Amino acid sequence: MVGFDILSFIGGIHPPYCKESTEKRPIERLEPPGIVVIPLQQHIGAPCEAVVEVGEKIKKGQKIGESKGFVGAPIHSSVSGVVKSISKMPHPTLGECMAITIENDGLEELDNSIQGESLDSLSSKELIEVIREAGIVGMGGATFPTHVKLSPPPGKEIDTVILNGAECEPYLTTDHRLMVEYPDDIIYGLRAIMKILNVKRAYIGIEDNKPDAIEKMKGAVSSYRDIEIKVLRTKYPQGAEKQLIEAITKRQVPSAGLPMDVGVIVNNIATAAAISRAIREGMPLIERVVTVTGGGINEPKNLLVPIGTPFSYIVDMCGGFKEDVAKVINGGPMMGLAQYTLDVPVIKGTSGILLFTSKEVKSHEEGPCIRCARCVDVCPMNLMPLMLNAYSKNRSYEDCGKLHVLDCIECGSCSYICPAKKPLMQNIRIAKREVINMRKKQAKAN
Amino acid sequence: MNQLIVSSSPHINSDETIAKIMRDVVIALIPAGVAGVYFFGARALLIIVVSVVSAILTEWAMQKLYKKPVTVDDWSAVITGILVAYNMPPTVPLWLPVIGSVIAIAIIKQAFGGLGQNFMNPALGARAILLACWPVHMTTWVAPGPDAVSTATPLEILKSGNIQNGLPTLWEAFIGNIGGCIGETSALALIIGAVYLLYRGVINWRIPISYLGTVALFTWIFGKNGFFTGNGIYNLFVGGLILGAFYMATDYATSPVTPKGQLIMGFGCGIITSIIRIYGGYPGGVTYAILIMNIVTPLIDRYTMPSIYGEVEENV
Amino acid sequence: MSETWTLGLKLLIITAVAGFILGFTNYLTEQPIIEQRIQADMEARLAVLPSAEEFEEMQIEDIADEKAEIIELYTGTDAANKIVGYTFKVLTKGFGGDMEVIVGISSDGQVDGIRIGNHSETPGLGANASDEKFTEQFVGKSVDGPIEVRKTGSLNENEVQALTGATITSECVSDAVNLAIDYYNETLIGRGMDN
Amino acid sequence: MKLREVFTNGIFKENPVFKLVIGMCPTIAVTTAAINGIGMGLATTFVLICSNLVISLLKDFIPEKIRIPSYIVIIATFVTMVGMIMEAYLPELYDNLGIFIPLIVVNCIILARAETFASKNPPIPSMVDGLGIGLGFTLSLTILGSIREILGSGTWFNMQVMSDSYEPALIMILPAGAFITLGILTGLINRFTTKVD
Repeated sequence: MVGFDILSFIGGIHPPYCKESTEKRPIERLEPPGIVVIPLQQHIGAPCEAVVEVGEKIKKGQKIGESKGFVGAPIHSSVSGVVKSISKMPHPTLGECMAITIENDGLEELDNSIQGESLDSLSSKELIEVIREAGIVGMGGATFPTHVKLSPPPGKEIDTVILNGAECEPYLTTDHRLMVEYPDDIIYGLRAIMKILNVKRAYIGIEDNKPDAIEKMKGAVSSYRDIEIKVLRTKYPQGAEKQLIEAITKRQVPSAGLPMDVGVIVNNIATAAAISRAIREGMPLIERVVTVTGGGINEPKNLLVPIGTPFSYIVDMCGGFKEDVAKVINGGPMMGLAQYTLDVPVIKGTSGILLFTSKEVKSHEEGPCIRCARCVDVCPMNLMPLMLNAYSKNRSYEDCGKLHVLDCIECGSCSYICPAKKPLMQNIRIAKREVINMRKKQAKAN
Repeated sequence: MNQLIVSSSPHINSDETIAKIMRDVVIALIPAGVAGVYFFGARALLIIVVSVVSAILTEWAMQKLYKKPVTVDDWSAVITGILVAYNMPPTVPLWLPVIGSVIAIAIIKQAFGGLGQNFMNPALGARAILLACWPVHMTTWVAPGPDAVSTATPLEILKSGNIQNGLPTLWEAFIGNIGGCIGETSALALIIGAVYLLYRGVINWRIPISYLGTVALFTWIFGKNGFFTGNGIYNLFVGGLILGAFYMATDYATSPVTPKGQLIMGFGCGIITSIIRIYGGYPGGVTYAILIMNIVTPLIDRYTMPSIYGEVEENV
Repeated sequence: MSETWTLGLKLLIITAVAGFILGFTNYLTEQPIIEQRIQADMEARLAVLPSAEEFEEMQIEDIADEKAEIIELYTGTDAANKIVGYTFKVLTKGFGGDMEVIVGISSDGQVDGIRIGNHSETPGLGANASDEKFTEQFVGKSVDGPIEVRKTGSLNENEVQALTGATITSECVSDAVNLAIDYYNETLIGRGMDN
Repeated sequence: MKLREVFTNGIFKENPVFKLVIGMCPTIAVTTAAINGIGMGLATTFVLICSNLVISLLKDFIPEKIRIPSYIVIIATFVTMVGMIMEAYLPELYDNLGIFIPLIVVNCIILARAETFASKNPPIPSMVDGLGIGLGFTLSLTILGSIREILGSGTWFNMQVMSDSYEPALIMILPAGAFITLGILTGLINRFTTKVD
């Protein structure tokens, strides 16, 4: 591969990628657990309300939660069985959330509503309805309802669709494996998106550390002239929406703007695959691929996991954990959330489960800022992390706002690179929250 | 299973630490020290050792006094000690490096909050104070070699205008066979260390290159005998310019963090150095150039904030 | 009476009283101050020409070269009213600004002494010119030729050692002395310099 | 307020140099030697006592509207007197303090005390206040001058106090040395006299 063909952005970091232990392992289907815990909120937006009752017998793929608002996605059962309870349970990103606990009867009875269709027989309006009904959300971790994303407000001209196959988070290999094993599903989903948006141009961006995936995807798109594979430099955060768009289209999403402001819509590889299944098989989003890895697990794997499977069950099925597990993360090491218990279930946005041993969790003493400017150099948004950090610690949130703290994409590059081991990301996140609160209060006052 | 650690992302960190960065700087400074000892003899080594030891002791004492954690193992005091010594003539009495290190660490570094908080380069600040206190000691030069014959530095010769009177050749100036401070004598050794620093990513090219480029350009344009008669290249290798450009103007705490600001820092240092060299009362101006730019660094940072991602388009 | 008048009158009273008090003080101190000045000048002249007892000012006009200017010239006489030498007050440009040098040249053709008057040289460097260690070097120098300043090495007959770190100041002092020597040779005893 | 309090107030609690940080011009300029500090301090004290007394006596006579010009005239009169007397009888000190004597007129310490104290208090406390503030000023200047003279010249009141091998730190008798010494002294004094809340 020639260097100048490889696309990228300015800034960013090169963490050790640590993908060796799982990138060659095919996706295995996980034996469904005896009990699944399906949270009623797995997306950005208003939580769903349960449409089943305790004791009710339900089938696999049956809708068990429905959202009221437009920004929301219904929730389906990933097993057949009996509803045991509807109560507050641990949640990997919210701490705690109402969830439906279902006892699996092991029969795998499919719900009657599940029927396949074909792309050609459906109008774009019907396609959006299919995607909504299937409860599909962005599966890269943001969990924004996909049907909302695919319904741009009138006046926004969309001319490009990008599928995000960068997978720049270290350790994670779910998108990688999907691209190697299910390239046709991904292309089918992408064609559905293109049809919905009536777009004639699509790109799939893949980092150059996944040559096998690039190969496979190139083969899969060979018959489509309007879809192009774009090779990206392996660099974090290459998969961040704005950085991805700039690398591929050279368009810069304006500050506080959305990709659609520059005529682009970005979807995850896994989301495209889920759309494909929803159309072809009628199967709602009830399972997803999860990378289980890290020094703390005995057998690292890529697993196809029913939504609602508790982390503890998955760990058991991967040969259990090594003794000194010190940290469990939902998602990747850069942006994922540390968990306080293994009782949390897999949700639609869980791309990985990382188990770190105490050796991997280096605890560093925080030193003084020496103004080395490494954080300024790596920030993909051209922010000044060292100043945001100082202002945040000083509670000068107004100054943080002036320095555009809200543009931070929370990629964590600054914290990663900091030689003084300052928790820059954490303090910036606090500042973001405070600035948003302040702006809300101001808006109210006006 | 143990209690799980819950902390904010990211959950991995780079291996780089303050101590590693500082240690790299110390490593990069070694060739210049070797050259200094080679040209000026064991006394130069003694001065370096005295200076470093007093810098470390002062750091320890000040941190004890302020009841702060003692961080003498982060190598930063070692750097300051080395630089204090490098900025002295090899003939100074031994109490001078001791006082220099105490001023640098106690007053300029620790009194203002310690590592990262100093408002000017500690070693250069100390040099400026020593120069004001004991000008005779600080400006008595000897020629390289065992006899310690007193001499003038190339810059002093240039300033006095008698260049036919024993101005060293460009090559002698480059390898360091000239009178001057211990650490600044050999441009060659300093550049070897600088290449190491650039390779390790400890410093970037912006400040040193813009600094050196500006000096070369201006001393060439505004020569003694009219426009475009100066010897810009020669000016690069004499005086403390190379030492200052690579090791002191790039000091993190006292130089801008923004890319544009770093260029301005180098350019400003270059202009001030050139003005002092060409028109000023002192032969060399690196110390004051860097100190002045140190002081305006917060201002530079403030006015050179990079436009954030997507800001340009927003205004269109 | 309007307010303006009141204010004016009161201020007038205050300033009038102040003026009166100052006038009285001036009356008391005028004489001592003049005496002080005469005394100080006298001491300075005596210091550079110890053999004299009386001094008499000579009227001179515009004696200057590009480096210095003679602003006062006195003839020194001994008890027998015989001229024993001359004292010059020379103004020269130092490193930090104007600098006064008082030079005494005796009738037997040598510098009898110099003194540094008002100056604004750098303390510790140029200001060391006032030290006896420096000024005494000039004593006894012949007026046959100009006095030179030397930075390093051994000194010749007509040379003085420069102040460490203050060459410019040292040269200014010698410039001043040389102007006095010049004037002494050319005008006072009417012979040209050798070179 | 008792007279004793008025007196000590000026020396410690409201020390013009280290606490109020006023009168910086003479503080920086003349403290190259201890004797200069004392001379300047005492000259200022004299002016301060006299002007405080006179202003206190005249406080009912001087109308509000022209009080500033009146104070300045009174202060200037005393300063000029001090200058003349000093030149006549203490010529050497006069040479050293030179241009700073006339500048006492605009030393804000004097105008400040006239405005804040003498114009509101009877004559005796006003004189005591002038004495206290003046001595506080003298004390500060002498301390500064002593430190600078000892470190910068190796002498104290022109007596050799450091051994011959001591090499004076030139910067201490340069203006920069005044700023450094003043900064460090002010910091230390406030560190030990101010109670942190």
